[in-house]
Amino acid sequence: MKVKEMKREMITAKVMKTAPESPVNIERVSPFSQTRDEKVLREIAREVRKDIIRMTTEAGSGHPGGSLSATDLLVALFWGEMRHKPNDRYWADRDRFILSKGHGCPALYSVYARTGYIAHEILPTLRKLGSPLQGHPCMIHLPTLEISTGSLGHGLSVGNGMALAGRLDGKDYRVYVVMGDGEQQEGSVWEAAMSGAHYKLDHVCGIIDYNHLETEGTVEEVMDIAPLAEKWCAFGWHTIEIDGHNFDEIFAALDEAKATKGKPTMIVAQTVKGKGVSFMENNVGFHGKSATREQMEQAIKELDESE
Amino acid sequence: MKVKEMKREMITAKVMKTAPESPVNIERVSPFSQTRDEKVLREIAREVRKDIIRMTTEAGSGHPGGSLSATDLLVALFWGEMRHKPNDRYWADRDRFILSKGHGCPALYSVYARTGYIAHEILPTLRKLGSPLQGHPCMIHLPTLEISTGSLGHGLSVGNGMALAGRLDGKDYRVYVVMGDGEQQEGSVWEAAMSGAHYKLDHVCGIIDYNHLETEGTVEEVMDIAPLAEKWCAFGWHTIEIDGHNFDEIFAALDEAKATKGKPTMIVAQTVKGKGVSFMENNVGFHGKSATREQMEQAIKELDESE
Amino acid sequence: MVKLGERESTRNAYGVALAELGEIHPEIVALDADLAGSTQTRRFADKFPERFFEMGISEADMMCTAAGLAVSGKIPFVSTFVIFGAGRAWEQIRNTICRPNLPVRICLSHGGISIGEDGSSAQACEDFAIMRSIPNISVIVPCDAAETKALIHEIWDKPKSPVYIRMTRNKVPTILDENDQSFHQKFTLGKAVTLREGSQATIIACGQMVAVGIQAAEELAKEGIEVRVVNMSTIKPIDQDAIEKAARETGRIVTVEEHNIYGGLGGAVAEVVTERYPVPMRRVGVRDVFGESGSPDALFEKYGLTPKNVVKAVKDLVKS
Amino acid sequence: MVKLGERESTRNAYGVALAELGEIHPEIVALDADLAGSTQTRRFADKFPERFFEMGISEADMMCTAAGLAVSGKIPFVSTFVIFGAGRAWEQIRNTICRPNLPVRICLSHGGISIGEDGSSAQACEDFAIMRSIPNISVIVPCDAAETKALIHEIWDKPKSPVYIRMTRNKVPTILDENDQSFHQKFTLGKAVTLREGSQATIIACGQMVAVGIQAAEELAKEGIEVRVVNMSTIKPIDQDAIEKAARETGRIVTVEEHNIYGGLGGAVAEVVTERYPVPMRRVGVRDVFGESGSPDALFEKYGLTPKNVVKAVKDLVKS
Ligand SMILES: Cc1ncc(C[n+]2csc(CCOP(=O)(O)OP(=O)(O)O)c2C)c(N)n1
Ligand SMILES: Cc1ncc(C[n+]2csc(CCOP(=O)(O)OP(=O)(O)O)c2C)c(N)n1
Ligand SMILES: [Mg+2]
Ligand SMILES: [Mg+2]
Repeated sequence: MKVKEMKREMITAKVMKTAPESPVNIERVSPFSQTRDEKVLREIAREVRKDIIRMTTEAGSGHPGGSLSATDLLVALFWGEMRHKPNDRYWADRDRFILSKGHGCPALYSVYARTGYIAHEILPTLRKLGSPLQGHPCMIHLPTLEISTGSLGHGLSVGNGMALAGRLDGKDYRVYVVMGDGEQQEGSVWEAAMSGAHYKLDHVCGIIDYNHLETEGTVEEVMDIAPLAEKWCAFGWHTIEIDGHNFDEIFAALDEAKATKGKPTMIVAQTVKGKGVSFMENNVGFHGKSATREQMEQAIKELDESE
Repeated sequence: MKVKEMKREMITAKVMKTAPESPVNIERVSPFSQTRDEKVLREIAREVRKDIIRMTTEAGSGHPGGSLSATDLLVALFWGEMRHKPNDRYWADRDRFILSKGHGCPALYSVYARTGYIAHEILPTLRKLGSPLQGHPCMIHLPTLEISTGSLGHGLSVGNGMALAGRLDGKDYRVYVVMGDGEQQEGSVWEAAMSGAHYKLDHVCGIIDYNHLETEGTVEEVMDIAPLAEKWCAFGWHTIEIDGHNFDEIFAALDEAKATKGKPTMIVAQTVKGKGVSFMENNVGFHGKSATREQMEQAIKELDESE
Repeated sequence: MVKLGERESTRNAYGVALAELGEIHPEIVALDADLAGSTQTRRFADKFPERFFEMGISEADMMCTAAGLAVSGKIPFVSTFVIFGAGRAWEQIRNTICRPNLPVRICLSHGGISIGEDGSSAQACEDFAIMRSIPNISVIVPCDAAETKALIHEIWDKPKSPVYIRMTRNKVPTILDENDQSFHQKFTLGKAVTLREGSQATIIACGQMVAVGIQAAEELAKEGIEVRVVNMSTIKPIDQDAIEKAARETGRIVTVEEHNIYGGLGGAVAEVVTERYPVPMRRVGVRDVFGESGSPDALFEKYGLTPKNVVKAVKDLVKS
Repeated sequence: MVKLGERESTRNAYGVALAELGEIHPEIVALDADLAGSTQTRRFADKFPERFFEMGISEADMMCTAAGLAVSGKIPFVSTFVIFGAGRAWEQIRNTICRPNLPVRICLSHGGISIGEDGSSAQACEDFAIMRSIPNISVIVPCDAAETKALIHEIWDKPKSPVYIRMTRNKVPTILDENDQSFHQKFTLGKAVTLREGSQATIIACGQMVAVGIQAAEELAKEGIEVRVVNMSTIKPIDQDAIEKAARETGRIVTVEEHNIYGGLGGAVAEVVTERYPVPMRRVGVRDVFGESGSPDALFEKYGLTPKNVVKAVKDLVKS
């Protein structure tokens, strides 16, 4: 399958009439198909990154940096790992995905659009009044979301809850939770860490987007979380450290997580905040600020020209 | 110094007229003197344990189990470690003590009485209307307290704040915080762990009363916290594991803590809940319930007869 | 005639009802934070160990875990003490239960000063205010064990939105309506129940203060002052019509609650009264101070939550 | 005549004032939770790095650390967004700042729906209710940058008890009293300020809704309806006398707040009105729903916080 073609078909998904339970309704027939082909995934990730830049610039606000750092992780999960059906979003056996670092939602919205959950055309409505694409994920506005997030430190607990429910129901779905590195400073993350291990939730897999930046500077300066892998180990999680921009490593880790029994897995993914756009990389200035129009053009150009 | 004599003098401290800043006023002239003599300390601990039993039975409620497990730790701190003056409770250079597991306050109140901060006669007012000895430590009622506690998971953060203030003021006082093992399940403990290490608060020394029981059963069953020492290590604390009923080990750990520079120290003290009273030891039933009068007599007898 | 019957704690009735419901509805799960013996979820846990989740002393984690269970089709009943649930985990309730509007039942015990000897750190008198300020959630304060049971059976699966229930530690008298022994069985979310008629003022109470209101009304009756007594067990959505009716028909309202006089039942009633039909009010409650250790009765006396205080408030209004 | 002047955010004025005070008072320290650039404590941090404590995304720890600093003689100013401070750390504020009655200044920004595009997870409209229900704490909502500055200078060391201040993200017009350009400098805790006289109703507002109230009053004046406008920047302790006076003299009260209509300013005023001098009221505020993403102005329009809504509420009362 050629990515360019796939992309074109993707965006044919259209906003349809409103579903009873939601203000948005999206036709979810899509030509989505999964792959672990690195070349394909890199093309997809490139498009997702372009979406992120465009959406946030169009919105005039938002969090591009942490969306870009998480992009490869999300692309790997949705295209190459998770069991899900964009044309049947409530499929009971689907794997669950939670973006605990909710401010990174532009990446998720783009992924939803490009897998066919939502129409690509709605991406420019990000953060605008009435949009399903709220500044932080809100499942009331966008029922495709598994849960609303935005306040850091909640997502892993929610994931544990979904995993407990799955176990009760005899389902074998897995739960994936992406967290920020700054988010690790929230105590509730460590409560969830404790209970995930206590309940041996081996169908939970967390991923930390370790981009070494939070709002006010480096994580090391603001409130150091190192040694992070050791912390998760001590909290009883199978812990894997990887390069979060290397698809081989991501998939190897995800496979290892699936093979790990009796304890949940935490993947500590080293990433670059602002990944893919030279002037955004490792630049705390783009944590919570979008690019200007000129910067956007520059960024898109860079992304298009990158391999 | 003979302990029996000391004890007699201790209880001559009298409740006096009300101090301006407090509803209680206690004459703080006392013959208190510090020691690390194990024989002496064991005698003191025995009396403290008897106080705990009497107070809680008299109150008809309270938490004898966790008070008894923490007794040796508190006795070691107040008699053999901390720099403090019972006759000058606001001495600016005093070491600070926080009972983060506030429900263990009968032990602390007894220690306050036996070091001369408060009159021994007021111990039987525990938990009674108008008493300075509130069910959970309240500094408005008892200004001797460094902080009010009772809600688990707050104390270490407060201790960090005192330590930061001490550093700003160029003071060399140390801060001691006693926590429960069940309390380790509170996420805010791990927030405090992170910031204590981040700010290199080597004048903070935490002690965990690892008695393996909480309200509903064993800590292992309720929500396992093991491996606890590894967790504190991974959070950047110098961590020492000891027998919390062995004065030699307690003092060795406290000395090591004082000698440790650049990071705070956490002492993980293995203890026995209900320590010293056969039918209370390792008995979750006495976490939050006091002994009957008959049980009290039995307990006092046992304590008196023990070595 | 309303009579005060046998004493039972609301938390006890809750535990019994929950265990009953668990039998019928497999989607019910329960969570607790190391206080199942006190909150009485132990009764459910013993019967359905695989549907009970002991979360340890981690209230924030407990609320969000419940959200994850709810979004997966379970009906979670979440319990701990009021201060640790509504308080410690307020933001988790707000953002991850109420914002996505999930059917979590937050059933907390040991509210108010009647927790007694434990003292002020746990004597939550802020929960009505802090819970009712959150959109989507219902706030219920049952007056006795019988009402607790009836309401748990009623609300277990409806509304499909979050519900907060405040219970207390101590045993409280069951309120018996001799004309209608079973009035509790009619518990309807959002409907106030008039327990006694009267024309000179209305006492609007909730929780164990309903019994106090009834006692006050009886004392007043002896002095020839006839007051209506209303059990306002649902603080949100509040029964605006019952309040307006009381204002119109009796001209004076006294609220009675085991809660701060700011922002709770009294505040909710005052909001309706001023909008619908302004009449003079008095709010009997804890007067914006922290509690302390003592027996529930001694504390009610000291903090002004006795029939005497209600009588005084009513007389104050009647003579002014 | 009251005029609306230049726009500046209250958080900005806070940051400037805090940095000024830091120069004079070495006992002042500041704490933030990874939002110092937004809350403007960065201004203090840059000047006094050793007295600024970056706590990371750990609001609970931040509040209790502040308590430890306060009990050791410091005056801590604690900042983050309203939802993460007043919300996430509510129980820490209640039990470890208010219960021991420590002089911590909880100065939170980005309250209300005017945080805008970030959406509902951060649009705290519950803070007045949840903070004022706690004993010992004062609750202040400055109407503009000038008042913010004046109040920070006033409250930095008194009262000796906890103070909560709610600020907002967006730039708001400065309210100028042309007869008394400096009225802000007289900020007194617990004293309401009448900005405009009128006899047919009183608009009681706080925060940036004071400007909305003024605009409404001007529009009403054009139609011959003269209303008083009161800036109730202290919600607790509330100025009961000013409320009673408004009730007596104007007979109708409309409250306006960027907060849920339950439990906040409107609730506080209704409590006083029903106790002191019952008159009809309307409460303009967010009608118990979660907000959403959008510009502040678009949200004010959608959620009913415009001069038009206030005009309508006043007319509703005047004609009824
Ligand atoms: C509980 C909470 N506190 C504060 C915030 C405000 N906030 C949003 S993003 C952010 C920084 C997050 O840093 P990190 O987790 O490293 O995310 P990333 O670098 O991936 O963007 C903060 C403090 C929040 N959303 N939730
Ligand atoms: C935040 C919080 N949640 C719940 C409680 C109720 N509670 C009081 S003691 C206790 C158990 C504590 O266990 P542990 O820390 O092991 O103390 P110990 O065994 O030393 O008594 C609980 C749950 C509390 N005080 N604070
Ligand atoms: Mg980061
Ligand atoms: Mg224990």
